[in-house]
Amino acid sequence: MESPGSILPWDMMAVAMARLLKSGETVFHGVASPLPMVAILLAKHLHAPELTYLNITGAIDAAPLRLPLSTVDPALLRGTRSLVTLADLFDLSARGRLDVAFLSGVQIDGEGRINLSAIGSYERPTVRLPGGAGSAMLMPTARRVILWRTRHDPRTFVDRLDFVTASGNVDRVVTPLGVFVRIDGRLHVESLHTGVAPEVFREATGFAVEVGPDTAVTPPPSAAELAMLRAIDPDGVARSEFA
Amino acid sequence: MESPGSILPWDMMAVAMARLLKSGETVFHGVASPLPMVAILLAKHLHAPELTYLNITGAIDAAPLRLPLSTVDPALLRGTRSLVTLADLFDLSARGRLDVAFLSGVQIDGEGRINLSAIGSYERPTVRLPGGAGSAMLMPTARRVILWRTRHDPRTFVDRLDFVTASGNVDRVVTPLGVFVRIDGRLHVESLHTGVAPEVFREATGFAVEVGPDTAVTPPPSAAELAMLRAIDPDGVARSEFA
Amino acid sequence: MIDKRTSLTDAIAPIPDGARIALGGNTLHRGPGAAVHELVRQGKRGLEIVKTAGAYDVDLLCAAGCVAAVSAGFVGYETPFGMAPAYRRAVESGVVEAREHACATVIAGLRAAIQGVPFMPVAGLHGSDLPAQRGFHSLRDPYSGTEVFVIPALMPDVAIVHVQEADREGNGRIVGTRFEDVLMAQAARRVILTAERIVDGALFAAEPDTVAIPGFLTAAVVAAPRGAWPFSCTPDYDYDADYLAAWVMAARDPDASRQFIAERVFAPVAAVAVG
Amino acid sequence: MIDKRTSLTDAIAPIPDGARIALGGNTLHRGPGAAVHELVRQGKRGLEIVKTAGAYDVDLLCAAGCVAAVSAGFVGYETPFGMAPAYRRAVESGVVEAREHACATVIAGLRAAIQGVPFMPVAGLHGSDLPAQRGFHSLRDPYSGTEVFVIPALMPDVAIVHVQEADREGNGRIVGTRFEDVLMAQAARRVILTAERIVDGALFAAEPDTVAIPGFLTAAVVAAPRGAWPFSCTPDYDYDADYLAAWVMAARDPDASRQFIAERVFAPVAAVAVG
Repeated sequence: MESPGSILPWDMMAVAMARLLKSGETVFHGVASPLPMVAILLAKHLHAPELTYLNITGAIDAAPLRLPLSTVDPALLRGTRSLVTLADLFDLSARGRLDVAFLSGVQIDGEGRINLSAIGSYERPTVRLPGGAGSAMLMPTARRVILWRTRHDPRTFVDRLDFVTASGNVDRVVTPLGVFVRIDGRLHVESLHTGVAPEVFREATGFAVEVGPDTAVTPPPSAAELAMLRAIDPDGVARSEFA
Repeated sequence: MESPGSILPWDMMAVAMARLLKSGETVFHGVASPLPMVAILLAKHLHAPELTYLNITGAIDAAPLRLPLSTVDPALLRGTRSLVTLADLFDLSARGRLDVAFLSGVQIDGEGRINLSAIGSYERPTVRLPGGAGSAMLMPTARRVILWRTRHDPRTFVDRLDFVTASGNVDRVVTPLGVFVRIDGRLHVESLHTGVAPEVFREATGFAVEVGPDTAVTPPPSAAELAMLRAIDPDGVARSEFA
Repeated sequence: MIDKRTSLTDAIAPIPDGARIALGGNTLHRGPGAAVHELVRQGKRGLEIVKTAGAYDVDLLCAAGCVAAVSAGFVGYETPFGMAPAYRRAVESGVVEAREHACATVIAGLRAAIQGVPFMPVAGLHGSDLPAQRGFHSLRDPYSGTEVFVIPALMPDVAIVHVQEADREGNGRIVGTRFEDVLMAQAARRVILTAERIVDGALFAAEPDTVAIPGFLTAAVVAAPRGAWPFSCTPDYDYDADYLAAWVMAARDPDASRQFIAERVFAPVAAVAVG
Repeated sequence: MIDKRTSLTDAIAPIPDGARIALGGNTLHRGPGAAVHELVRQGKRGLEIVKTAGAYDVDLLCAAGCVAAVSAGFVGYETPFGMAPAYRRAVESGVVEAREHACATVIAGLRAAIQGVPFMPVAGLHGSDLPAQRGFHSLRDPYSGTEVFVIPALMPDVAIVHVQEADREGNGRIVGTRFEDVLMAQAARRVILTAERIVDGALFAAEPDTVAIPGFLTAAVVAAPRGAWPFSCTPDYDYDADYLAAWVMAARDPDASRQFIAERVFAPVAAVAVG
């Protein structure tokens, strides 16, 4: 087992995200989502064998031979016994039958709302972002939304979004520094990852958070978790999000 | 060639219906539609080789080995190169891309509206009819609707429907006695079949029609039409509607 | 993965009286015949049947007193056997409510349920008495100002679909026409598959396009060889014309239909299955 | 039946400036690469591109000055290559209008077009600034009184879809994920298929479930081996990572992107096709 000091942020995030999934749940990730892809497969191989794994390829519970960098890749079709469409998956969420959606934001505010549209003014932005993909529809309709973001700084976790791309049923937010939980519509610090000082977390967060010496520490990846993670993602696709 | 005096009503109807179809058109029939099925195949083998033949099986341009009595029968799938759904076909009509729909009515009025719902009061009918299937949606959206009905009597062609199941773009109505054409929202007699006297037609029709010695006569089936009809429908499925 | 196989009895038993049940297939084809017989044998009452075009299923359930309402676009046996006598009688006598639809509005109602929206706009219906009769509203399009009819969501409590092949996880392969089966399975709270054959689902991975019903939608799978009977099931068997002719004859008379049901539906399943 | 085969040049030529064009595929996969290059070579202007999740297609067309507006839920190269530089620059400078959608609202708009209705209700969008920004209205459900957002119909003038196999009549077989290609083909006024291989359509009769695009929807079929390149095309080839990396690098600079397009898009098709 690797020592706690050597915990790699992508490993910690993948494991923390995987732990949030429960067996029997129906879980979706969209485009540009290596960490959710890895986390879902990890959960499925560990504590949640009866997860139903859905993604934009329309595969159900695919068993990829290799993990692709693109999370719409045909590699994710392997072994599927039926093929649905993205429209079917949005519908599933719309009628309340999608348990978990993984989403992200370039900006995330203290209510767990996200901006994937534009930095600066919307009409003539400083940065035109890629757009929210399915977020505006999934975030209010999926039973639980888990946000993840590989950057944790005040430009990402902001007090005020430049544009609200989507808002909704956020449950947790996982970052390289820790985990937020949403209670009564506000993000609260649930745990800090090993080695993250409370003041580092606070200063990295652009909205007010309560964090201190009593804040819980995210349990580091266990040997079993790390071993399975290495087996599922030998090429380090999860790490690609940190490039 | 059979002599004009021996023209069988199902042959005359099938041929008259086939002649109304033009090559290149997209044509649909629904359930309980042997005559349209035969007429479409006949037209496709004669003057309209580029008809696109659609039916509830979702087959496109199927080439059945035998004609089924049920016009939703899997026999109608033979040779199709793709499979669509009934929903797709309704959508096709809804967006104005269905050229012709064959429909029928237990009652038909002078505007070409139909009743397939109930005889007597709607709530406690004397006769509960099967229902209009797709009619209420197809009749206003298909570019042309061809009605056919194997009974031509005053109980069928009525002045007033007990219930308007559907109303819309009726172009022609083909019966054992002749052909109506709809002009300015009213059915007019276009032609009488061979041997049908004007007064017979008038008395069989429950709404007022102009018909007399000058009314055109439907050209009887040609030798080529009859030969192809026998080849397509050797078992006389078209006749089954007269049982 | 979860093994969802169960007996027909156990699959049907949890359906409560008054349930809204969507039945797969169309007129004489690939209806879930065995499951319909089991509904009759279990004496379900007050059901609402959802179907685009029904025949023996709707007719038999009406004859057996299982039905309160039928939401369908068409009920009849097409040209081979004509009108549905027991359905007719039940509606004419006021025992069953005909919630008449255009087939397209059944589809619209299912689509609304699938898409998690309260209504679905439809083209057509203009000039029909159906919207007034059924209370279908229209709305003004906020973009163009045109009026469009909107059909309320139609969410079945249960969809019962007969497929040629299923695996134990509830993936269902349909050979040939899917009819409205996929829409029903997506729209329903609970999906019961009956299958001619239970097969190794690994085989489906070679041709997932043919697997119409994804297993994660399915609650129960029942091995039901000849389970569409007396409906057809491509390519295994045609509809049973002799049986249906005998039923339609019996269905014209209440006593005869009761006797028919007692002898041929309540008879041992094995005897029925050989038809 | 009608032989709909034509050259890529002749298939693309009738598309007028200002057309609304839906492009099949998703991010790096099975986009109609050859057709996109032909749009650039023919110097189309003022196009509105419709896509759920676009990448090289949208980015290149923006760089080449073909685009007035992009109606999409996402434009980017995912993790491998990140944001779309030319698209970004075009929107940030006000040359291209980002008609931002949720992917689900692209689908809703296509569905409305397919179903011949002026709008499509959608679940979700609550709490998003998108409806206000895009002018998406809400309506009160006449049955329950709840408010629901409605998306206006989005009917493409043309849909361009790359398939693995097509026959001369325009039936298109898609191997693997269909993305929104079928919806686009149904919604569009005109469908252009490009295909890796033109095959004998009689072969499709053995597996019609795999034929995603029925021929009667198709206006033109183009034999285009490697016609998705630089997108992937299962199982024939993966996306061209080297090419895309070079493009994304070039796309960051207007001059470099112009030079790239001159050398690699306007270069002889044969040279491009071997990529």
